[in-house]
Amino acid sequence: MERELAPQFASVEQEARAWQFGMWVFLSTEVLFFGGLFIAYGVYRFAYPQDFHLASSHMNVWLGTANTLVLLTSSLFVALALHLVRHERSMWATLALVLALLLGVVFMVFKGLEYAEHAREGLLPGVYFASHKLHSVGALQFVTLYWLMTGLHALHVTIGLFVLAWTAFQAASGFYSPRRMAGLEIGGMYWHFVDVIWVFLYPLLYLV
Amino acid sequence: MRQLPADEASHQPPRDGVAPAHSYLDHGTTVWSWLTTKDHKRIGVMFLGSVLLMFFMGGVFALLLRLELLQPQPSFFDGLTYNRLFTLHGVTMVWLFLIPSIPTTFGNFCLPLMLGAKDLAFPRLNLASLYLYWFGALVTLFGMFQGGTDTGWTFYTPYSTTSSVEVLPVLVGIFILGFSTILTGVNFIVSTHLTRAKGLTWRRIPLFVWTIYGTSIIQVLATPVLAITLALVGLDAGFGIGLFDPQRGGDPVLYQHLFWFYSHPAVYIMILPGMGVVSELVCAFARKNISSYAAIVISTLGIAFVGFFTWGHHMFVAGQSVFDAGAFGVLSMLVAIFTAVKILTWTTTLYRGSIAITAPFVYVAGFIFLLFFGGMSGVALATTSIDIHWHDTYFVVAHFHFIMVGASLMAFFGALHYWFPKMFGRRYPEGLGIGAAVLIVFGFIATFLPQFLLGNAGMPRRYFTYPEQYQPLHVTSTAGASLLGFGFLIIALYLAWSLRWGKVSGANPWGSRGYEWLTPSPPPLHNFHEVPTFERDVHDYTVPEAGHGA
Amino acid sequence: MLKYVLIWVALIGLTVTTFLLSRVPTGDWSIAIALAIAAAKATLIVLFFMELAKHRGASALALGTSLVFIAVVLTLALFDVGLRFEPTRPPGPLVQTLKVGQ
Amino acid sequence: MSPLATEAAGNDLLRRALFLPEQASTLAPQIDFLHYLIIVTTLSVGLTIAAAFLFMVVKYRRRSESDTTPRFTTPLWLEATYFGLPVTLFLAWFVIGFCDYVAFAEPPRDALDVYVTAKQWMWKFAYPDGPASINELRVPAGKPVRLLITSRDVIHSFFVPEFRLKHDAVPGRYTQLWFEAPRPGEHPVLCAEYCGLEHSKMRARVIVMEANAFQDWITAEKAKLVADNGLRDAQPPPGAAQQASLREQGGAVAARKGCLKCHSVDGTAHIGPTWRDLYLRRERLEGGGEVIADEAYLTESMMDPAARVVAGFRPVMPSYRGLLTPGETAALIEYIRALRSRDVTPTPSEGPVYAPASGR
Repeated sequence: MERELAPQFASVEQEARAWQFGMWVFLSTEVLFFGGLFIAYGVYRFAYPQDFHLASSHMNVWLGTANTLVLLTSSLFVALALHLVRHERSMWATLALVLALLLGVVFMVFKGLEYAEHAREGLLPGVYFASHKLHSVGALQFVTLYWLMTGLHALHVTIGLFVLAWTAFQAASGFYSPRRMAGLEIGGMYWHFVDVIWVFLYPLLYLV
Repeated sequence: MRQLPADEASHQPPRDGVAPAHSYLDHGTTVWSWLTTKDHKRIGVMFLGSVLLMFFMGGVFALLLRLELLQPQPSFFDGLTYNRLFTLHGVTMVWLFLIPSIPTTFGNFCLPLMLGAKDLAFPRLNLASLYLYWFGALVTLFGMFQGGTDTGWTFYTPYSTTSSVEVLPVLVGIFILGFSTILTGVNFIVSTHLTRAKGLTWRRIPLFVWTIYGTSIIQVLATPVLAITLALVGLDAGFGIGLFDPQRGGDPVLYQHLFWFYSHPAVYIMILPGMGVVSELVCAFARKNISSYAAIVISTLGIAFVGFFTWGHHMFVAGQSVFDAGAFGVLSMLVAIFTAVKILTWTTTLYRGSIAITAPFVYVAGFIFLLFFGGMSGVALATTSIDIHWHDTYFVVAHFHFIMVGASLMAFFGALHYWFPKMFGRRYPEGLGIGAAVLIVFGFIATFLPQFLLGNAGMPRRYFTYPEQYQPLHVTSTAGASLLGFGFLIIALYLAWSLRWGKVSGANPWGSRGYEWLTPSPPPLHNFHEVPTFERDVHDYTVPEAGHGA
Repeated sequence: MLKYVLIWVALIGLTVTTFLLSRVPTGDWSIAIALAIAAAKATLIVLFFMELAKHRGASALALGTSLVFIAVVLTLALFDVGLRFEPTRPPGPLVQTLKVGQ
Repeated sequence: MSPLATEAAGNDLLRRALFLPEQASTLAPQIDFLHYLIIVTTLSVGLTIAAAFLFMVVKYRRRSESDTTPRFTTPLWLEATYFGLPVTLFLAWFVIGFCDYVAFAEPPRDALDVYVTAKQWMWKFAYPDGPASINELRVPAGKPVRLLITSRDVIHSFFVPEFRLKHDAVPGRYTQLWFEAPRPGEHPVLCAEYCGLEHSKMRARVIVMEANAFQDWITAEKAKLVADNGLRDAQPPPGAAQQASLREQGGAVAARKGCLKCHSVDGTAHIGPTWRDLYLRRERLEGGGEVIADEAYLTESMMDPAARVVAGFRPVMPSYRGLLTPGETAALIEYIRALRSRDVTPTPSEGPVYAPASGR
């Protein structure tokens, strides 16, 4: 069931390239969307170096590290899914996508545990901040930024989970073929992008 | 202007010339067929109707403001209403009219025609963009009328986060509008890269397409920063996260950095497409190739990129460091040079041309003249020292109105007149058009020239009442504004009339050699009966061509 | 197949490295080291998982531009905060500590 | 006329033509000079372009509908001029302007410091050692003055058109601005950054006095202040200890009169609103409107609780009219005032602290 080519394109390859390129442009948008928060982080870190250092030591570095490994592995499965579709192994690709999806869920669960812990300790953003250990405005800004950055990231992970679920469904119903996999490609790109953002959040919020 | 019924342009018996047969306007004439269309031309027309409505609203708000400012003491409104009105005027004009104005209407309509493509790369995304625009506009206007935001369109913290009025719905609305802008931008960029017809190399792309391309780059890269910044303000105002709250260690100046990182390039979102329109119009009405294609393209991309690095010139007296003031000052000068190059190139294009005085050409002349003074006042503001005096006064108001109204709006109306036959297959009365155009240029000067002088005299902006010595200049300005309003009324009337009763235009009424005129006017559903091969450069008038000048 | 697994191994290795390095006192260099490792990881993901290496140059240009822009904004914003008139820098002389609880 | 007089006449003519106010600071003539330079250049270049444009429109007007035109591209030297000429001009202006800007940003070391506090919608000026005034800034002529500007609420901007100077007032921070007014006189101060309802009425004036007169004035002000302080010192002031005891009494009253059955002090909502952070909180009212929980509203709520009920609570509180003595009421209010938690200490309400602002 080959879908008919949209009239504005000369070939299927060109259409696929358009989707890829469109996704890259969209991801550049996303980079700047997160960029606003990274810039705020940079400026406040510069203004309150000690407070940031102190506050980041109150984060749960074990959960953070575990989550990094979980997301990286999930990314691997998505990359493998693409590879498998290219070699016409749709069922294996479906399995890889489901595994990626499950790891994404694990990430969200860990994140939820972390959030609950912070809420208990009063490490909450803005007016809700009520920690007994941290008393500086710099630490408050760190905690606020922590919630904003991980919150926005978690929102993206959630969207990514839906995307993965959709691609897994498509793969299971045998929609993808080596000639028709633009949807899977750009869905996968989105998931990897979410991973890339986390790769930067992890050291900034947990390690230094 | 209301939305166009689909059938008007084609179901009339021909008066002279041949009635356009089977244009995009008569493939399905139901409202439903318009609302579900994926045709870039119809989406462009629907955008045109929408932004014109927004322009009308913003214009009414502006006239109300000018009316209030006739007297130094409160006369028609109370202070709060006035503050809400200027916010409403700013938000409507910036996000609901100027930002989408030329790209979503003429860009949407002409880009595929100029590229020899059958549609944009992602037609469904294009329709989504329209719906997001409508939805965002509704939310924004609902927020404005319901909550009555009084922060000005700049939403400076901590005023916006501590003000007792509701700002959240407006921010949500602008956030949604941002998505509409981004999707349009992505669509245009990809279309320019990947849907060009055979023979249309990068060195042949029409100048209007170049500016739409440059604009899209800005839209795609600047809008997300605005989105996140306004989201942060919204979270602060609604839930007290306090990222910019000085009492919690936040930095209000950081807000200004982030806000202007979007909002300064946003000025170029508004003016770049206008520059593209003028490049087309100068060539078409001087019957002349552009005197330097490279200069225009380079300056377009230069503006698109360097325009990102000048935002700090909005903060010369905001507590920013002296080093940054210097850096931003120099970078602002660089952007101004690109504009200067464009103005000189357009003027040179007239040399040995064959110039026709038409309504679009009057707008072009107005555009160049007003852009020159708008740009030069911008240069003066960027010298840092005089900005200390002018910052936040009417001088700044006059400066950006020269750019946004004087230039952008002139280009918008120039484009509207130039492409009106392309879109609807009919012509407007030329004499009336020229008259209205002249009226608008002079009305504009009468409105905003006094505001330069007001700024010199020290009148701060966003003032509900003012010291009495400023009154005469305010009265002059209001008189000019009413002249402007009158001019726009005339245009609205004759264009509405022409939709139904205008002379049938034929494929190429201007004898233009822009690529978009290679297809019938109005174009057929898939743009071309036969895709042109683009053998000659755009706007090449060196050889006579049969059938032109009809 | 093997290629992807090798990249994954490299990514995990880098994660463990950055984690272990954060336990070692590296002073002012810690953030630079952590960010360099993060950049290396991101490059691997972008080039091979997201297949930028195979895509057209325009895609890399789009991504590169966005990164350059962030770098420029951050630099200029830091130059601003760092070089401002002293009492204008955050938090300013009038806000010092946060009083929490009783 | 001598060249100096010619220059002064030219300055005056241009200044009036451009509607500029008088030049009342030492920086103003410099800033205006650049202004004149730019406007004269701009107008002449603009007129040249307009003339060229018009000339070509007439000379190359369309003769027939099917005209062809020769292909013409700008020669390289012309394009270089298009680029080079504006570059030179703009950068030259920038250099002139930026030198003035740097001068504006760096106050002389011997400047007189005045602390300026902006709030919605007034200006407060405070001098070292105490004297202060509202909406009236007195400064000596011929002596540099540095203003250290801050704000108590939102961003304002201190603007004196006749000095050609302005600077934003940022809450929580100090920004600085300096000027030297050569002649005595009076100049209006405006707020240039939009700050809310009365933004346009937030005006003050600078009174430039002869140096001697200023010295006399400031000495007299200080003397007045010392006299006032002496008076206060004579009687035991309501000191901190006394306030603390009042607060304790308030806590006891709250327990005794049963207030704490319905009002918590730990931030949780109970039958009534919590008292923690209640003082000066902005509360939405049942049935619309807002109120700031100040002393007046707190007293009213004790005596006539049903009058204005906070949104989300039922009007079940009995009136305590006659059940609380004035002393007990005051103690309760003092107790509520003290129940502040997460808030950062607000900026001092009595003007800024006179720590020497470093970073000159």
